Amino acid sequence: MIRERLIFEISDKGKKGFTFPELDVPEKKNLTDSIPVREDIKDFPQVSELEVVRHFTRLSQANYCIDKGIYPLGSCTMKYNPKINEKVAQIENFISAHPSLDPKFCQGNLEILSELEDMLIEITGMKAFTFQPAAGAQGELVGMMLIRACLEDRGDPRKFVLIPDSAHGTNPSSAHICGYKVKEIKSNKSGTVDLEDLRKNMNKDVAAVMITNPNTLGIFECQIKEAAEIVHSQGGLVYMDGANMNALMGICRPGDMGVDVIHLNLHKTFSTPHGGGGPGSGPVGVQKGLEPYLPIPRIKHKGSHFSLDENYPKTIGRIHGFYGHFLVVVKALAYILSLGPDGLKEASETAVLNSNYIRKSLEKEYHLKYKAPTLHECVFSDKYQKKHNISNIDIAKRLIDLKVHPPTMSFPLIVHGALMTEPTETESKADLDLFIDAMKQIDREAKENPDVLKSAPQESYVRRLDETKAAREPRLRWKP
Amino acid sequence: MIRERLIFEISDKGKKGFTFPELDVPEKKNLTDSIPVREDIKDFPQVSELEVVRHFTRLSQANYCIDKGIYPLGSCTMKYNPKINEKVAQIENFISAHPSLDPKFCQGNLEILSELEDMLIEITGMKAFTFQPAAGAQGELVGMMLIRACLEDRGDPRKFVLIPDSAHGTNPSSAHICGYKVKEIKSNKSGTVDLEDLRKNMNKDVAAVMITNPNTLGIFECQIKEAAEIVHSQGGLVYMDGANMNALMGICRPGDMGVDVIHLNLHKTFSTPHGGGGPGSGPVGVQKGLEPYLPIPRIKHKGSHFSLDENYPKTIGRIHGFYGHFLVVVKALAYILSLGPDGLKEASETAVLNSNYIRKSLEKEYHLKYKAPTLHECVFSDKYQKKHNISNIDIAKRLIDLKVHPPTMSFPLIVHGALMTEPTETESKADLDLFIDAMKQIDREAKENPDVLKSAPQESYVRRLDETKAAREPRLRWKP
Amino acid sequence: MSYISLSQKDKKEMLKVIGASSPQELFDSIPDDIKLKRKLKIPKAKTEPEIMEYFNQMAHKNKNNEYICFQGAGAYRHFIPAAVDYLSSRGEFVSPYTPYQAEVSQGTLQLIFEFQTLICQLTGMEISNASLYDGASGTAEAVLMASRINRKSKILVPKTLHPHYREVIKTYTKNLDMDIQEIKYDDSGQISMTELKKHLDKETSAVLCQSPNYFGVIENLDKISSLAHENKVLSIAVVTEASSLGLLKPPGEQGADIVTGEAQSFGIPLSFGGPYLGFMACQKEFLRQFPGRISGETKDVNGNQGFVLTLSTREQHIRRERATSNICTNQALCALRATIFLELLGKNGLRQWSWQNLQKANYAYDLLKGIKGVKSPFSGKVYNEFVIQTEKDWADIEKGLMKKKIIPGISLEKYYPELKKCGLVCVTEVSQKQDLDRFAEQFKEILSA
Amino acid sequence: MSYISLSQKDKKEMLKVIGASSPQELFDSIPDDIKLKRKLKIPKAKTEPEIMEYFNQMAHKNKNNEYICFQGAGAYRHFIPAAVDYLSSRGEFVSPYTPYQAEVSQGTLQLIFEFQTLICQLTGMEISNASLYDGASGTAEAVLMASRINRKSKILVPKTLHPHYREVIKTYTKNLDMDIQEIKYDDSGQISMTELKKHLDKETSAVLCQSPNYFGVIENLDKISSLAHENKVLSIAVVTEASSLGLLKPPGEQGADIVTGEAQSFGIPLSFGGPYLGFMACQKEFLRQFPGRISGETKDVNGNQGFVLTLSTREQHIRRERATSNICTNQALCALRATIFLELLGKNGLRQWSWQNLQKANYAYDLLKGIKGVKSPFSGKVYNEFVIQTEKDWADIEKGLMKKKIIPGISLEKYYPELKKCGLVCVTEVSQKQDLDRFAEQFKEILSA
Ligand SMILES: Cc1ncc(COP(=O)(O)O)c(C=O)c1O
Ligand SMILES: Cc1ncc(COP(=O)(O)O)c(C=O)c1O
Repeated sequence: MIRERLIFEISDKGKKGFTFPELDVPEKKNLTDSIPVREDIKDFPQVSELEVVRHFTRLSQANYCIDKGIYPLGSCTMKYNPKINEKVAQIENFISAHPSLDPKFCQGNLEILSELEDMLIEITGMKAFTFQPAAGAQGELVGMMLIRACLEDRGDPRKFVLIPDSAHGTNPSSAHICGYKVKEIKSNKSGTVDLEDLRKNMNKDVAAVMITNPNTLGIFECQIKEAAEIVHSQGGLVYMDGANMNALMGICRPGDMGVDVIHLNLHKTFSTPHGGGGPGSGPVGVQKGLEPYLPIPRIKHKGSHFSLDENYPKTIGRIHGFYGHFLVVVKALAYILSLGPDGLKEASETAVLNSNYIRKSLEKEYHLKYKAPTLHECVFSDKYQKKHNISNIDIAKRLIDLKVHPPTMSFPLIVHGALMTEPTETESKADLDLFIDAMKQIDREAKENPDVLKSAPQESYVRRLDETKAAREPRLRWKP
Repeated sequence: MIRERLIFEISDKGKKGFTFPELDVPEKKNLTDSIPVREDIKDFPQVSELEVVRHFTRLSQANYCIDKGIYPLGSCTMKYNPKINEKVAQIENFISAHPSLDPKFCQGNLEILSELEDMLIEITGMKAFTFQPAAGAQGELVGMMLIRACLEDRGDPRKFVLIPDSAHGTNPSSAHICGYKVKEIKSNKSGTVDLEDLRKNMNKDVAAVMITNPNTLGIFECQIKEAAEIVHSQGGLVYMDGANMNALMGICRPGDMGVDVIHLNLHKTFSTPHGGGGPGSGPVGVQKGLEPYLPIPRIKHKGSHFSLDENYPKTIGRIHGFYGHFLVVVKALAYILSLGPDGLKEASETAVLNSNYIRKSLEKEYHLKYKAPTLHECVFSDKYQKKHNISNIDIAKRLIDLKVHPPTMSFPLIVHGALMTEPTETESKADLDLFIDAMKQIDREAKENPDVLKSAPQESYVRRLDETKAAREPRLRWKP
Repeated sequence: MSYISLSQKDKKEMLKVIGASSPQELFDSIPDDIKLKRKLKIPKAKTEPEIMEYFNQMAHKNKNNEYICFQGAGAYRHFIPAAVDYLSSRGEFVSPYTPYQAEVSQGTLQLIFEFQTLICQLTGMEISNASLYDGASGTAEAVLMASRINRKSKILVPKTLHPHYREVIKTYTKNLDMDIQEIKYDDSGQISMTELKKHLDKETSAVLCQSPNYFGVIENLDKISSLAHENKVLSIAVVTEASSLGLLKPPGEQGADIVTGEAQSFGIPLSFGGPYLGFMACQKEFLRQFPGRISGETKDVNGNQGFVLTLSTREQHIRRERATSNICTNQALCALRATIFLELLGKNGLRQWSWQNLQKANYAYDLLKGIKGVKSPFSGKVYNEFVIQTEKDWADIEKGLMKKKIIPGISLEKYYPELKKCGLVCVTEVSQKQDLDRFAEQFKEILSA
Repeated sequence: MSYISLSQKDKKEMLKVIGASSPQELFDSIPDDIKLKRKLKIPKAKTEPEIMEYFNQMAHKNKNNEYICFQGAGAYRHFIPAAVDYLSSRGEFVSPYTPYQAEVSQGTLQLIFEFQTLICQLTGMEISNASLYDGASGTAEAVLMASRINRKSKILVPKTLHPHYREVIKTYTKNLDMDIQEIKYDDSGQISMTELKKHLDKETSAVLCQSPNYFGVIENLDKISSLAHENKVLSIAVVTEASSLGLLKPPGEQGADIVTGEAQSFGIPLSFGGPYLGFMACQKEFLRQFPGRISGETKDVNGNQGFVLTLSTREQHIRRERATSNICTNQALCALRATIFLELLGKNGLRQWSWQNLQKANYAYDLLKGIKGVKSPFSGKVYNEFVIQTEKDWADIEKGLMKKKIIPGISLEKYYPELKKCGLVCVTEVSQKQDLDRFAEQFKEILSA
């Protein structure tokens, strides 16, 4: 493998990758006379189109991706991103539409937003959705703002938000930006929210509980209705982190479990590509009582005529420059329309089947802290391998050599040395087996040949990277 | 590297990669009653869309290509294929146009064909072009047919075609299919056509000489005018293989050198991608006297109205199902329009500069049989390395390890152990140096560490493949 | 726009290494009297936005997008899955050369191997090549191949073979001392067996049979092959509408010795006629006379599976004028599209596809035949194309329908003067019932006008 | 269409391994009373051709393609080179997750590192992050960051800041005990320095300054920063039209402490408002309070260069509620587009680009101002957007021009009632002189009607 140099290192004076047509209006040199004009940008790249194409072609090949193999990164729902979705999102009249167009010129776009809203309402059992949130975390923030606005309207925004110890890090962070203090709720032995702890902590100062269902262990919060009752009985609201909705489509609906507000990740459950870190889309759904607070503008329709409505005096306001990630919405709608009711259910069922197949196949080799049944994902740990001084990181890096993507390790924090594994429904048995066999091989190697794990990855574009050095001596941009 | 399995090996009953809409007309089962219907195709693939996408993504990465690095394959003009050309060739109204459309519905397409014809006429100095030939070899065939038709018209098609010993294999083959016997003409010491030998062989039985200019050694046939005179004086015609036109754009024109018929390779000189072996396009240009014989239909225009004309009684007929490779024509036109007169000349000048830079940089290490000045390519040989028992094949395979594509080895037949090297104009100095350094390293290794050459490639997707076995025990399709 | 990657500094350094003072000096070997002393007279360089605009304008001059089009006749409108476009436009497939260096071309070589397998499966033959230019030249190559095999020169070409294919055969064989004889069709729209028998004899090298034929009628290939074989004549099956291979009995099971044709239907857009995808398959015994590149399986030094271009002793690089064909560059990228297309459709999709073509075309056929004044000149069974005849000249029908934004098909007059009042209509899976109903309605209106 | 890759046989085998008799059984942990007992009421599955048709129909309901559009105001129409689309649509960039596993994500990590460098070069700042959602939320994040840095809560937001950005700031800060004060503009269309001085004090955390501002007018950022710094207030520069960075003095050289904004102009299509590309850059001293992901250079065990996501102790995975932002998924693929775009344009292309925007917009500005009855309410210098005022209501102007297939810009009435007769017009490099001339002519006609 030859490392691809930085573009700045192949740049040379006078090389060109693009040319604009000649200026066709009379040039007025004096236009810049009284405005602050910059000097030449030192070291800004100068390369040919071929050099750019090679650069990014080679860089692209240094990435692992769904299109290359199984990607069982837990909590991320790395399912296949259908190519037709990409194609429809490139239709000229979508991509060239200015967001300030008069609604009469963009009826198609508005209808698409409205259609997807209707579908998500049906899938989740909520009453209305906004598409402004750009990703899951912004959805959480909007959700908490809605709750706060609602409670404020009732007289008291309250102070606390309860969050299970198994939650994703964005949950407490979002609650915090919304002005709430976070209290952690313990998980019980089965890995679900400890109702006793919830009851103990729930009071009139608590605005909401943020619950993930199925939770980040892949376990369904079977007492969610009871939990919701506890919260509601004290005047609080229930927020559901819908990142794991891929387990539930057509099976059960958050709206039927006492959930007041939910966010979805279109870039997980609804197959829109993750793009190496976005753009995502984190639509937020609410029950009727919270609808007045949704961000504006909202899409309304009279018959088949669609309009943008800002007349919501109680709205929390605007959270995105325009209407959120329209092109991502297009892709998600294409996905839902492609699968239909049976396909969505089949997707969830198969996601759960695949996950349980992995769980069962590896339960001898890898420790499972929580034994409760799991749905779309399960969280192993490195406990057995730790005896041989092998950590989840070593396991992950060795998986890279074995040509599969490692599971998630950064959370849930309640499982030490976590290996959170979510295969999704689109994987073939052969690819599931590739992962299972690699994991089994690693377990054997932990005992017999730990060095090969410690020194992994060996066959990757770079060897194991020094993260500590990166943080201690930050080099965050190229300099000549 | 994990080898990608054959699609047939991952197929399993019932898997689907595509679904058609339900039949929307009343189904008539009896339609097949009296027609021969096939059984189920045993072992025909059944895979999901994801499996297909992974399969071809992985396969694609097993290819070297222009988009990844320097590709100095002699005689192939592996220059950069601009992305804008691909884009314009995907415009809906081009790709969805049926070839039998009435001309009034496809004026744009006809204008494009006509425009490129005009440009090629100007670039080559010929008088008319046909775009029917699908590639260079078919162009040669058409060219020879035109010559034959013309001579036949004059009374005698004649028997022989003279071809220099340095010619590409398609030349004799094309002449043969046109009903001619081939006589080889020797190259002289400077690597060009031996005029004496030509004179000796030229007579009233000889229909034509097929000459490549610059020839396959990269040397300009400086006596081409004299050669043409010799041929013309005996009533013969001059065919030029224009595969190497990349050396001459804006520099000199075959039409000014006595050439009667020429083919060009749009997939070489005019930047259309080679596609791993096509589609190409081999337009044929002729002088006025040969125009009546061109294939039909031809594009004519009155003012800005374009039509298809079949009224050429002397035509050789049709050589392609329709009008040749229209989409390739679109790309070539985009290229010529992008470069303009100065850009085309700069391209040829730079191609020659790059080639001479390589030649000069490697002339100590690699034998150059012919010392005459070369233009866009030069042909080294393995003569020096042969002393260490290293052949051009070993050199080629080692280059693969060093991440550059090897030169052409299969011809010209007059250079034993040839390494025909053509960098093209679009390479950067860094990439030229990468090739030069690799070649120098190999020369050192030939002396110091020949094993590393003999066992190359070591770092490729597969190691050196057994071509003899492939030919001796042909396995030309998968079987269960 | 220039695509050069050298800076001025680079150029200078390189000239210094070469020992030249300018790039122009490097052209000194070209005699001055043939050098061009002026600039090329072509428009000055356009930038990318200008190129985009230019071609958008050209495309805009085409009016095809405004019409529903029922033209077929060797070029077929089928749906192309998005994955075909995406995968086949990857630079790793688009930008390499022919896979001469096998070790860095396994992607292309393996896909060709899969393509060859699929073609064998579809045609029922034992071997396939990597592609030929198109169906027309493929058919000409098949004729030359047959003649090489049995060293005979009489070829029987039915008038039901695509007229362009017949023309290309003529062009290819004109200078080769061959005897091309045309065979008439009968009332069914099939090759006339009586005529065929009249022409077929021991001097005959091969008989060609396109099925479904130019009129859309399914030929009796089985019978024709038997007749051929009885006379030691080769049977060459030609397929112009490859989608039919998903439904009809494969030529290999109907006695064909060579199968050739056009596979444009497999994921390749109409593109105003090209590039398309010629293919050829034959039985093993004819391998040595088989034209075109072939990818074959072999092993590397470690014993791992791999693929190479093989049997190249048949080809012009080595065998020069005695090669089995002069073809060099073929249609690799189109073969890739076909391979992706077929692998996506899979066994069931393929069947469903052919079935819908059959059903929809016959639905339209019945609708049109049901109109007063319309009849079908041929009694043979059709796949997805058919001929209809009215009392008016087809040109008038066409004119009327074009006003309704319908292009009704193709006039047969040019190649079949006897069918002046006939048109060839093609209906594929992309037509919806409502379009077909509207087509029939408008057709009726025009006839009754 | 289903995207499942299991055969029935696979499913059976897997269930056997699991020891379940059906996939449904695996959902037993869900209480029966919350299970959905019916099918979802959404339309039945569509196939790919139907999906294509559906979205083509939707696109057809949009009419934007029929109009020449001079709308800008935070979303800009620029040319996008073909290489941007091609490279950014490669599956290897589109289909991976956030690069948590650095060793198999070097493509993404390196391109982000290059993106960060480009942003630093453009803004004149020392560090940049990997992206934020969009310009509006980026600006809100900058406000929060400033407040974290100096633990003050008063923010001065000029009315020349994009109204949507002001709204998003309000939404983000509403629950955080912050004091957002709006600063008026003056006759130049710039922030009123008098007003600013009135509001600026030691309690102030930061002052924001968008330049070119919402009216297209170039602000005096330098002066504003100085004023801020004199009061130990942070200067936050906001850029909504990133193409201006190729021409205008970088915010970093005009005293900005934080620069944030929208980089949609860098190769990202209008897309009806998203996804776009928020960016943020700041001086090194503020690194610990900096939000968002960052790619950093490091070495592997062999000492080779490589990149990792770094400084993640600022982020929510580790720091949870005390993170510098809740952002997780950001806009990586948009950052890729911007990176490719900028690297293609290069130093000279970038300059040329900005220059043409300046020239063309000012050409149009002059043309329009030259029309009787049109004046410019603001005297400030403009980049590629400007405000014009007529005697008629803008809505009437709009109506008239729309009949001529021109969308003249954006009405200012909604956010600036005092500018009821004003419109905001944007002209970029994609407009040709003839379009601008026609625009002016039509404008004139309507005014004189
Ligand atoms: C459980 C959970 N919640 C929230 C998020 C945040 O979503 P996003 O990354 O789209 O902001 C994630 C993403 O990883 C998650 O896994
Ligand atoms: C000198 C020369 N002539 C002719 C050809 C044949 O052209 P094509 O491959 O397009 O048929 C080639 C191709 O390699 C060539 O190099």
